[in-house]
Amino acid sequence: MNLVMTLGFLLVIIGLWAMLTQKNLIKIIIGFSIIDTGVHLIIVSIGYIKGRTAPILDASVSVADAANKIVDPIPSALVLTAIVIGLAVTALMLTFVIKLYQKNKSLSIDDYQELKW
Amino acid sequence: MVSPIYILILSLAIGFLLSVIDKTNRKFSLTAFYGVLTFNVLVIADWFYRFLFLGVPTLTINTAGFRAPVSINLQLGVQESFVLLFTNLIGLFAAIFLYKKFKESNISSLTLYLILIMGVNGLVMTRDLFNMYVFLEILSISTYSLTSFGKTGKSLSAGFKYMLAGVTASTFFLLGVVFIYYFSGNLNIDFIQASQFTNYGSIALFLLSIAIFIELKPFPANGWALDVYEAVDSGIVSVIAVVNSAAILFLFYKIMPILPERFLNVFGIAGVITFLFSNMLALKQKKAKRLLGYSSIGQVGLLVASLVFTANAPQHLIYLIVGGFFINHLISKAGLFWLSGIVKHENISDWNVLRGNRSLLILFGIFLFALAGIPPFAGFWAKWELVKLLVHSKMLFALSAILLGSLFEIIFLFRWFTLTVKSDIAATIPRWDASKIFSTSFLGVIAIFFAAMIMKVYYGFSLIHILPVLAVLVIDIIDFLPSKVKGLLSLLAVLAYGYYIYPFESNIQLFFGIIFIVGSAVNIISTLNRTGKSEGFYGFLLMMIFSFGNLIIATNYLEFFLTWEFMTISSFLLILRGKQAQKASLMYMIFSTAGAYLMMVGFAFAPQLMGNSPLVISLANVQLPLISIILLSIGFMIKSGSLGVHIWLPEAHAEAEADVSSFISAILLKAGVFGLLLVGISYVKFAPSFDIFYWVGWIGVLTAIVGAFLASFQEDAKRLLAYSSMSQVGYIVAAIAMVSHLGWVSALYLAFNHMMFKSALFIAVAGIYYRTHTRNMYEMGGLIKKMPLSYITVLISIIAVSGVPPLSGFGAKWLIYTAFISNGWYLQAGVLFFASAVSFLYLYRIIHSIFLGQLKYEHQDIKEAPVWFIIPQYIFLGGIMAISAFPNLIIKPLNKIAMHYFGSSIRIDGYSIFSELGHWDGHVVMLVTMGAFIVPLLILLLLVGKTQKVKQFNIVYAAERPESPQTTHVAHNMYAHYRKALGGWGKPRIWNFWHSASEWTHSLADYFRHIYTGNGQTYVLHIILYVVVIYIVMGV
Amino acid sequence: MDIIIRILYAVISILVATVWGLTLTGIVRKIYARVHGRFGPPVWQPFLDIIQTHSRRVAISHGYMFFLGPVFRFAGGLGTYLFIPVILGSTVFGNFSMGGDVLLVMYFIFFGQLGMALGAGEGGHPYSPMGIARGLSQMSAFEVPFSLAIISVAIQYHSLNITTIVQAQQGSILNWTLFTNPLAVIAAMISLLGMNGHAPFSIVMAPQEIPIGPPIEMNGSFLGILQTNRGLFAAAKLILFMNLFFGGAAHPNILVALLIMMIKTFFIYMFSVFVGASFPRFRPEQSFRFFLKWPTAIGILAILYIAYL
Amino acid sequence: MIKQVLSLVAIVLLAALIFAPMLINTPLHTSLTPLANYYATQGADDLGAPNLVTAIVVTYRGLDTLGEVTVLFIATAGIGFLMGKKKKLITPKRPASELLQNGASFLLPIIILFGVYIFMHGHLTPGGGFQGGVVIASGILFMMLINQDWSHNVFLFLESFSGFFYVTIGALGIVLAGGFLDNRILPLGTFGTIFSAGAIPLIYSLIGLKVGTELVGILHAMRGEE
Amino acid sequence: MEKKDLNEIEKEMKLANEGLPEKERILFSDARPSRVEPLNKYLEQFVNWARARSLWLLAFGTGCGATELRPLMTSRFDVSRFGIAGRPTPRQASVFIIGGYASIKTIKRIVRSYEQMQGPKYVIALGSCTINGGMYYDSYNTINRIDYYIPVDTYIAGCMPRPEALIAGFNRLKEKIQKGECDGMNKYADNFDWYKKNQKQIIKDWNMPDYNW
Repeated sequence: MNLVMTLGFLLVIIGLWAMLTQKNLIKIIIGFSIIDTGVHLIIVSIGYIKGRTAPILDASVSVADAANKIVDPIPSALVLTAIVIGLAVTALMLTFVIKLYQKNKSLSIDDYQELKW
Repeated sequence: MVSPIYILILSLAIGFLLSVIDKTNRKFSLTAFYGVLTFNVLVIADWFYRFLFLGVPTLTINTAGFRAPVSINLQLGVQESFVLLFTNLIGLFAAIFLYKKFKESNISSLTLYLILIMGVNGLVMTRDLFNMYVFLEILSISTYSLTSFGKTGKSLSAGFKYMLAGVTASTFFLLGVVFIYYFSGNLNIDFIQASQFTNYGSIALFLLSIAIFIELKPFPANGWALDVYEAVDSGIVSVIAVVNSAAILFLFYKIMPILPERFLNVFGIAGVITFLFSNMLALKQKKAKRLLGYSSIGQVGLLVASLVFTANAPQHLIYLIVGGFFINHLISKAGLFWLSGIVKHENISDWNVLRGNRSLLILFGIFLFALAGIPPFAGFWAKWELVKLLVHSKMLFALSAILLGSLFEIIFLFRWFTLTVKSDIAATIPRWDASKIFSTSFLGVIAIFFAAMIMKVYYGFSLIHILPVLAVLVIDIIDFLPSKVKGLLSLLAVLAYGYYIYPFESNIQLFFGIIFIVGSAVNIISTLNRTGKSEGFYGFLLMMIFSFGNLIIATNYLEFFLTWEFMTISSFLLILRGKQAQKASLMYMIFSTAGAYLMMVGFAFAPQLMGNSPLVISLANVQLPLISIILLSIGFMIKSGSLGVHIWLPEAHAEAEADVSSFISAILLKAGVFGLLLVGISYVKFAPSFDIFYWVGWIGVLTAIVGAFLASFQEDAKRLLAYSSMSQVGYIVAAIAMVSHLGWVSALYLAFNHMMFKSALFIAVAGIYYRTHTRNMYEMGGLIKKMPLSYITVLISIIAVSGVPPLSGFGAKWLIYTAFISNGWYLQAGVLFFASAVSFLYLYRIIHSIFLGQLKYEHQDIKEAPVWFIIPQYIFLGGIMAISAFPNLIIKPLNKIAMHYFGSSIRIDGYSIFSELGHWDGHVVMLVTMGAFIVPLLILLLLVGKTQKVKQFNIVYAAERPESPQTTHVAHNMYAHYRKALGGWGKPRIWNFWHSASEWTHSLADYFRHIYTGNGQTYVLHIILYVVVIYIVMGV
Repeated sequence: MDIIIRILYAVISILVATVWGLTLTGIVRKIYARVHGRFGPPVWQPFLDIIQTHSRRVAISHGYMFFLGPVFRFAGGLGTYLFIPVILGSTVFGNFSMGGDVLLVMYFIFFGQLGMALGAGEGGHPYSPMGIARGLSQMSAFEVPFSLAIISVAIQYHSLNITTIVQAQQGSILNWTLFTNPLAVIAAMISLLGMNGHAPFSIVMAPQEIPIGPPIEMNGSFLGILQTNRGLFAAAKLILFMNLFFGGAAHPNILVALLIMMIKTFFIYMFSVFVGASFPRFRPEQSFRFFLKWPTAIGILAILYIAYL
Repeated sequence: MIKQVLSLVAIVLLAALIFAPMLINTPLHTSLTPLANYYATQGADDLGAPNLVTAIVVTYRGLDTLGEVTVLFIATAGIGFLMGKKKKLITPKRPASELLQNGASFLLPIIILFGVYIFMHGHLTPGGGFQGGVVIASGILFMMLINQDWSHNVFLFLESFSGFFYVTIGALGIVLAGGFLDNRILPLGTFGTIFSAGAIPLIYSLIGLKVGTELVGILHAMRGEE
Repeated sequence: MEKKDLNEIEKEMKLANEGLPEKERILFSDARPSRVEPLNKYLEQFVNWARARSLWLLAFGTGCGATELRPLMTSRFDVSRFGIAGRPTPRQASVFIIGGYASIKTIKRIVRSYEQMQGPKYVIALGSCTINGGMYYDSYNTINRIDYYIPVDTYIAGCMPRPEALIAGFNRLKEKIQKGECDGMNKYADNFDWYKKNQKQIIKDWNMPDYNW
């Protein structure tokens, strides 16, 4: 139980609520963004070790001492990738919304139900 | 020997450069694009070959110069290369399929497509969980973008829903990955073990696996996928359905080792549920691509289930089952989606435009049959082995769900097929596109290649068992010949085939050999009347006849079942040739398939056979378990049209082409009889404690009586004969079920007799139909004057049916009643008496309505049936007369056959046959009858004086004259009073039952599919709820 | 030589049966008339009628099946009769019973029905098929109790052989099936009503609805043959019933045996005559339903009684 | 309404059954995992990059990064594909304000310079190709805001070739060093200096360029059209 | 030459059936009734004896003419003791009783029924109306004399004749039959054209063959 992860999960839940209840497409995408942010927080929190510093070997962190001084670098690397992917997905979703709005002049998700059953 | 990493490198390099290359010329970019795709295929094919045939060890590729888990590694083994080979192939051919579009569309589409294929390759090869996430995203994002390939509003909204679902799933995936890292300290699946996870840690595994599972579109969290399938361009959607699914499925396969068993079982069951429900919901679907979507989802569910269920099976079985389903799904789904791109019509009933192109129609058939698991395509073998496996591991619930799902699948696939082949062409025929046809044909070739490989290499079937398929191929090649030539060739082929299989190991085989082969050969003569080319007819006819023959020489369950399925499919196709046969053939196929599935399970329950002798012999020493007996009996009784499952029978008989009906009735039904006899042979020695055959016997006699009544109430001559067949086969079934000497003698006697008189009757009716162009008996009448030869056939035949002495029918009746009474089946004998009395009703009806009474104006100038119809009729009549006058010709051999299993209960003394109850001397009866006939005839000739021949209207008519032949001919609703007397018993309850079963299923399907509201948000909700539910069910 | 003697015997047997059958018909007509309070025609009237019909100068034929129909019918009657042993142990009246058992006889009954149906059908008159449809339907209905009774008898005597069945009933009147298996006899006697086609089961000939039904076009000698057959066929049926249920006819003296046969058949026939004289006609569906209800139930009881009690 | 209730139920269940146990049962690690430990102790020796995250991102998990770049790339391509070819860019009703114009022209070189700095020093300091690329793209955004038209082809070429070279350098790793994307095709140099850590600065620069141009591509694609 | 003659003769033997529409002609026999000679003397006497004792009636009653036929069947008069019985079809009947007036409409049915009976056949004209028109002698739509249209063997006069008279008439007929004097069938065949002419004069809507077999 740690604060960042709690916050992360909270954001995931908030984002999910937005995704599930908001009718506006943009808001749904915002919901996704919130989820994404939450997930990133969770990832970061996983790598965190109390009282340690960033995994950059410089004057304060010697190579020999690194193992005891730095936080886990792997989640940091992962979150970098995750952020970029999240960005790409968000951008693509927004583009879909733009196209959908251009075609149907509506931003409500309820107006896009012609395919069903 | 190029390292597979170059697939990624080259794809990316070219992908990045593609837009620049395109600035110069589209041709260059296209060349580069197709070059890379071909390169992928070649590299993987090379590796696949090495793994499979040269035994090269699995290849591991480390990146960044470090070993896993420090760096990401890729792995290429035989499984990976197998999956990749086919995904890349499909990718390449889908690209070829899309050639025209790629030529015209934005360069980005090429890039996206290339990267998509790259993503698939990476996803399959990588061993690192986070890397999987990255590749999954590459795959997803390129797919999301490509969904808008058609740039329609629908595809946009479908794409958006797809994205919503995709991001939800990938969120879970990401969470799963990082928590797995948290617990295991590792991201490489080779270094992760299930044991590293604490009780709560398995939540991480759950999140990972459920994310992948949702990507596999489980029911009901799969609405988004359906929308995508429906809306997106067919070329792209084939990639989504096949390539993407394959990659993700492989992903699932890769993580399977780290998942706890309880997860897998739940996923397996969820897969089964997906399969069942997807196929069920597809029943209501009219749109081709959405239908295929449902089917794809179902297939993937089945694949997941089979992956899970085969986990502990021997390696070669896993390959056959999972590989079989995989290949099957891949080829047929891609093929069908491509066809949908060629057809360009949304509604399945518009697919009949395919009839404009013969080879496309054949391809369509191949894909559909492959998808439906019809032999010889891969799905059939996979299903057979899966059923065996499930039975042995006692997973009966999953088994029945899978079979039910398969049945639903058969229903909608074959409905589609029959609609395509039969309905009137309304839509306009599109222009055929060469690149599309090329790609699609290629898949057909692969499907056939695989079928051949499995049959020849895996199972090692001898040529004789492949012969039915070869016959189709050969006849297809010489299909340009006129039908008479093909007919004669077929006749020769059947005779040669009969000669080839002739030396049988037992008499019972010889007996059925005569029924199947000689009967068919004589029946073929009637097909010689066909004019024109009759394209495709003789191929399937030969396939059916060879299947009959193969049934009796089958030495194990699989050979038998394979042959059985060949028989079913060929007869289905023959029935389908009838003008109005769409519904009838569909019903036949559904019932046959249901029966086949029961048989499949029944065989799976049966103990293994020893030795290499035909089933007829080897089954005698095998104790079939009760469940096996029940299932097999039901399966065979469906084929022989027993009460309750008979409703396919009249439809199929009536709607089939005139000369096909005789095959179906006279010979095909005997296949069911033969099957039941097989069960009986085991029953003789090892009767189970619960006497199931007692009830089979009851069903038999009830079939006899109900069939007789139904026949009496028909207006359609062929339906009447069909119900008559049902009734007669009911006798046979009951007699077999007695499992006594006399019972079997009478059953075989009746079977032989029925083959002859029913062939003769159907061919006679075929001749009449040929002349009158109607099957409604009340539209005929008085034809005795015009078609005396046909009349004599029908007369002799109906006497033989009715059991009136002195013809052979009486022998059957005498044997059967004696058998029943001495076996203690008294009430059953009473019912049979009733049935045989009722049979007079329909027999009189058919002969009177057609031949007697009033000749119609339009038939005044009608001629006798063509000689090709007359010849076989009289051959059969000759047979009937021969065994009537000399019953010993048949009784003695049959006695010997039955004595093989029982002690003899009859004594044959000269021409007399004595049973413990009574006696019968066919010869004396014949002589006395002749005498009793001739003497009154002479008396009459002596006394009659001047005889004035008059015409049909010279009748006393209450001092009036008849108005017209139509109003004077009493034929319509002839037994109305009987129907009235039967009251509520005359209601078509069984028909109503099946009808409402069908209605209910469709209504349920309609009800359930309303969960797919079309709202992307709801789909996300489905996913979340599904995750929660699965989580609870798994009890993580 | 043997064959000629056999044929000779058969001819004698047939003649006796035919004459007796026709006489019975005459007696029945007389009885009917007496019931009505009339004198009625002479007992030999059926013979006169047969001569009269045969002496028609012109006969109308609708085709070869029409021509052969009556022949079939008569052959059916002859065949039925010829496979029934009339008198136990008699060579003359033993007929060709070595040809088959009761099943053969039962199915030979159909032979004539079918032939007649075909012949009448070719006549082209609408009433013929109507009558035949009724007749066949009714036959299928009364065949049920009859066959159940036969099965019951077969179980009882463990034989389908008529001679064996008759033999088993010898000795005492109490050995008759009538007393040993009354349920079967009741069922069979009810179906005899249908077989004979007297009221209330006279739906085939039904003069007021479909004037005499199937043979409406029959005339001249065709009709004559049919009339002859009526006598023979009636006799055959009655003899079959006598054999199966009423102890048959057995006496060392052939004349006495014949007398026994005549008396027994007379009374069996009287049963259906009495019923016929006192009931109006059923509608077809009532008739079928009747046979499929009570007599069938009795027949099933007869089987259950014999087989399981 | 029922959907709202179901959503609530779903989320509550998800939170209560799945998220809560995970949250409660995953206390912070107190030491590095073996793998992280390896990176911490061996990373500097292996690759010569002080920033371990960069070492992981660019080399150890270089395939991820390549994939990540690809994701961005196909997102750009997808957006371009979706939005279609621009016929004519929209012209604003009124030109950008003078403040914006001047500010943008002033800030643009600085921003780009800053971006370049970030990705060049990716192996030494926090930041790297992605961050730098984003900074560069934000500079270009300014340009778009003041409606200064640059030929998009420049970015296109830049994007294509930076990606291509990235892959090529990666592939060179197979030939010259241990494997695909191995940074040791160039000498590792002095630890902690800018020209060290083998090909990492080079790769990160290419990534930075590529990310920047890709983001520009997205911005371009989303611009209004007449 | 000879052949042609034969054909012509055959053609003459056929009836034209001109009253029928073309397509119906094939449905009716076009044979002409011909004379059939009796058997040799003793045989004929024997069969005549039987014929006389087995009279099968076909009753044709219009108007009140047939009312007195019913009592004949009842216990009071009971003609069945003379071997007389009704038959429902002309095919099997040998005696044709025409009771009551014969209107233009019914004469067609009378002719048809008569022709459909198989010879030897006997006709009894019952009542005045049938014999000479009776009270309807000047009606516009009845015929006066039935024997212009079919040959009659016995006339039973009266209006109405009592059952006793009928029985007497039957006895008269029996006597005539036994003597071999009733040969209406051959008379009709011999004078076929004359009878037909008379019939066609009366019946305007002739929609049947010339001879109803």
